[in-house]
Amino acid sequence: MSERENIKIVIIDDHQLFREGVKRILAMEKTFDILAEGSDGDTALDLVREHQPDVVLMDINMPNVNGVEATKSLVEKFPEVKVLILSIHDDETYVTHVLKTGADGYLLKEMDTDALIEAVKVVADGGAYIHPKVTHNL
Amino acid sequence: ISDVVADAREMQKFGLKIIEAQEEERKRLSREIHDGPAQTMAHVMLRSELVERIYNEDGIEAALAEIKSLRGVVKSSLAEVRRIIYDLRPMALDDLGLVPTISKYLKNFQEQTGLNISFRNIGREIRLPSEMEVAIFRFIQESVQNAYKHADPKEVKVKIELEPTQALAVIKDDGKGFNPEEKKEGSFGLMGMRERVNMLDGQLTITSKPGDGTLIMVQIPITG
Amino acid sequence: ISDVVADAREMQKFGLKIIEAQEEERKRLSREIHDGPAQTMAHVMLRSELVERIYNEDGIEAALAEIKSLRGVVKSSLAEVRRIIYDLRPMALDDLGLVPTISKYLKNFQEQTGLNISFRNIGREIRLPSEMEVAIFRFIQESVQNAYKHADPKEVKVKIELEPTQALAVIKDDGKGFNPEEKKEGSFGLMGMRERVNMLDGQLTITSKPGDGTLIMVQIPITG
Ligand SMILES: Nc1ncnc2c1ncn2[C@@H]1O[C@H](COP(=O)(O)OP(=O)(O)OP(=O)(O)O)[C@@H](O)[C@H]1O
Ligand SMILES: Nc1ncnc2c1ncn2[C@@H]1O[C@H](COP(=O)(O)OP(=O)(O)OP(=O)(O)O)[C@@H](O)[C@H]1O
Ligand SMILES: [K+]
Ligand SMILES: [Mg+2]
Ligand SMILES: [Mg+2]
Ligand SMILES: [Mg+2]
Repeated sequence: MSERENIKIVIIDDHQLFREGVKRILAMEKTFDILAEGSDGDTALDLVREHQPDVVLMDINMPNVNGVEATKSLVEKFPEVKVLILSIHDDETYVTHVLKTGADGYLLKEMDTDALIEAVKVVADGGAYIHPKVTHNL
Repeated sequence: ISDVVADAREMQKFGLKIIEAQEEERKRLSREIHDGPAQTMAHVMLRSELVERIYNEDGIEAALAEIKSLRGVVKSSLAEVRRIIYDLRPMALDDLGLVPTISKYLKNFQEQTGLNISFRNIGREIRLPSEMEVAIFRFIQESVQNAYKHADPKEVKVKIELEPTQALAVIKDDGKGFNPEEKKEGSFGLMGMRERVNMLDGQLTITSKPGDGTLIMVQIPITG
Repeated sequence: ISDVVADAREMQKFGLKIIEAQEEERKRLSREIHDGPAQTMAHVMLRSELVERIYNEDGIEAALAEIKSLRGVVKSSLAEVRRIIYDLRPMALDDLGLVPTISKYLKNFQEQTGLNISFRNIGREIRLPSEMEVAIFRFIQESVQNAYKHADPKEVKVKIELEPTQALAVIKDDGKGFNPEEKKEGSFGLMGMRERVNMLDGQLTITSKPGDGTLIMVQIPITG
């Protein structure tokens, strides 16, 4: 692979424990930089404006503005930023909906560490990543 | 006649209010389970996978420490799940009966709210038909919640007396009091109590006056 | 007047029936969570304590295998938790709206029961006030459940049309049919639907005749 800059990441999830877990896994990857984290959809927009990340990891159910709405605004205002959804919902309804909204990937929260790292790389590269379990449901 | 019509209207509102309350409860519960136990389980799955990596990079001590910390997560999540179950309907009600369940409920409520509650069982510890036990439990729950929400009392006294032929529950507070004749728009707790008592052929007496505290008495005959 | 009183009696029974159903639901749920996720978590706690011992006795491979197996346990428990959440109230209803939620519900229902259901949305995919969305979802749920329980139809057709000024839902089956005038003791599904429609100032039309299938139409004006 050609020389490239590290992938800059922002994490949005209202579950603090879960954020910690994700951060620890991403931190093990030397080519990832975690710039910021937030706990609702409103904060997501502010953090993206401030940090200009490559990839936003986005939860769906959050207080105030949820991840679906936040994704909609993000895609509109920052089309170059990639959105990777991390959610509990394994229902294909959610997957189709957020992909239509403009998300680049969908991962279930019970993913394994390799899938998480892989997914971040794929969407950062402009690809789409969907959790194998939900692809099966689609 | 217009009284009858007004009552019918009230009943209709009551039915709808219960439907609404049920939908609200379902919504709250599904969110609570989603935000609590479901998140924790996903988190545990993710982190348990880390253990192998940590072992490879930092050795066995670090890996064992990780497992221990994960156990802590599961433990607090288990406590949360137990609370959800308990709030739904204390299983002790069916498993152990009214007296221990009420006693435990009031103790918890006192701890959480700081309300000063005393409880006495002056009858026997017999088992009643399930729908009676849950009705009496809900009366006491509603009454102490009312005392907490509306009365600002120094003390709440709860007394029950279970006899083979009747069940009696008395909830007394020395708080603000109110006028029980006055109907309050959008308040359905007392109305629900009244309906349930009617259904069980029992009697509900509310004695209260502004400034004079509140006494609620529920009496239910026990048949077969 | 006696009609009004009779209606009030019906409403009273209805309210009580809902209270009962709610208590039943709470009881069932608390048992379900207790026997499912809560047990699993307790089990995971216990077994994770053994990991260190397994490491000491059988080495790291065995310990890692134990953790992997534990992950499997948590995973299946998570699937169960998802089902519990969904059965309570699909979160998609609030997160994504009526059309995708109904579509998914009917697909699931068809898979589980073998009932042949078709679904068409002939309006737009707009969002309505939450209590309307949940009411329409429950209408469709009740109607297809009725078709499944009572009608033995070859086909059930579900259609909705959401417009800025009104919402319309039509459920049609080609099954046994029934006499909608006849009141059935202890049946509250249709009554609940009627009450909810009234509350929302809407209209419910039931067209059915023994031997002739059933058509249920719900129309709700959208205000605000
Ligand atoms: N112990 C009490 N002390 C003082 N006021 C009370 C007491 N219990 C009830 N009230 C008054 O009676 C009203 C009706 O009570 P009720 O339990 O029916 O409804 P609520 O508590 O207001 O609402 P909810 O439907 O949640 O129970 C209350 O709003 C309050 O003003
Ligand atoms: N689609 C249908 N086809 C044939 N009969 C029906 C249909 N829908 C309702 N019925 C008849 O109308 C009765 C009343 O229906 P309703 O939904 O009110 O009660 P239920 O389904 O019997 O009980 P529940 O209270 O659980 O809904 C049913 O018992 C059945 O006899
Ligand atoms: K989520
Ligand atoms: Mg969340
Ligand atoms: Mg009350
Ligand atoms: Mg029915």
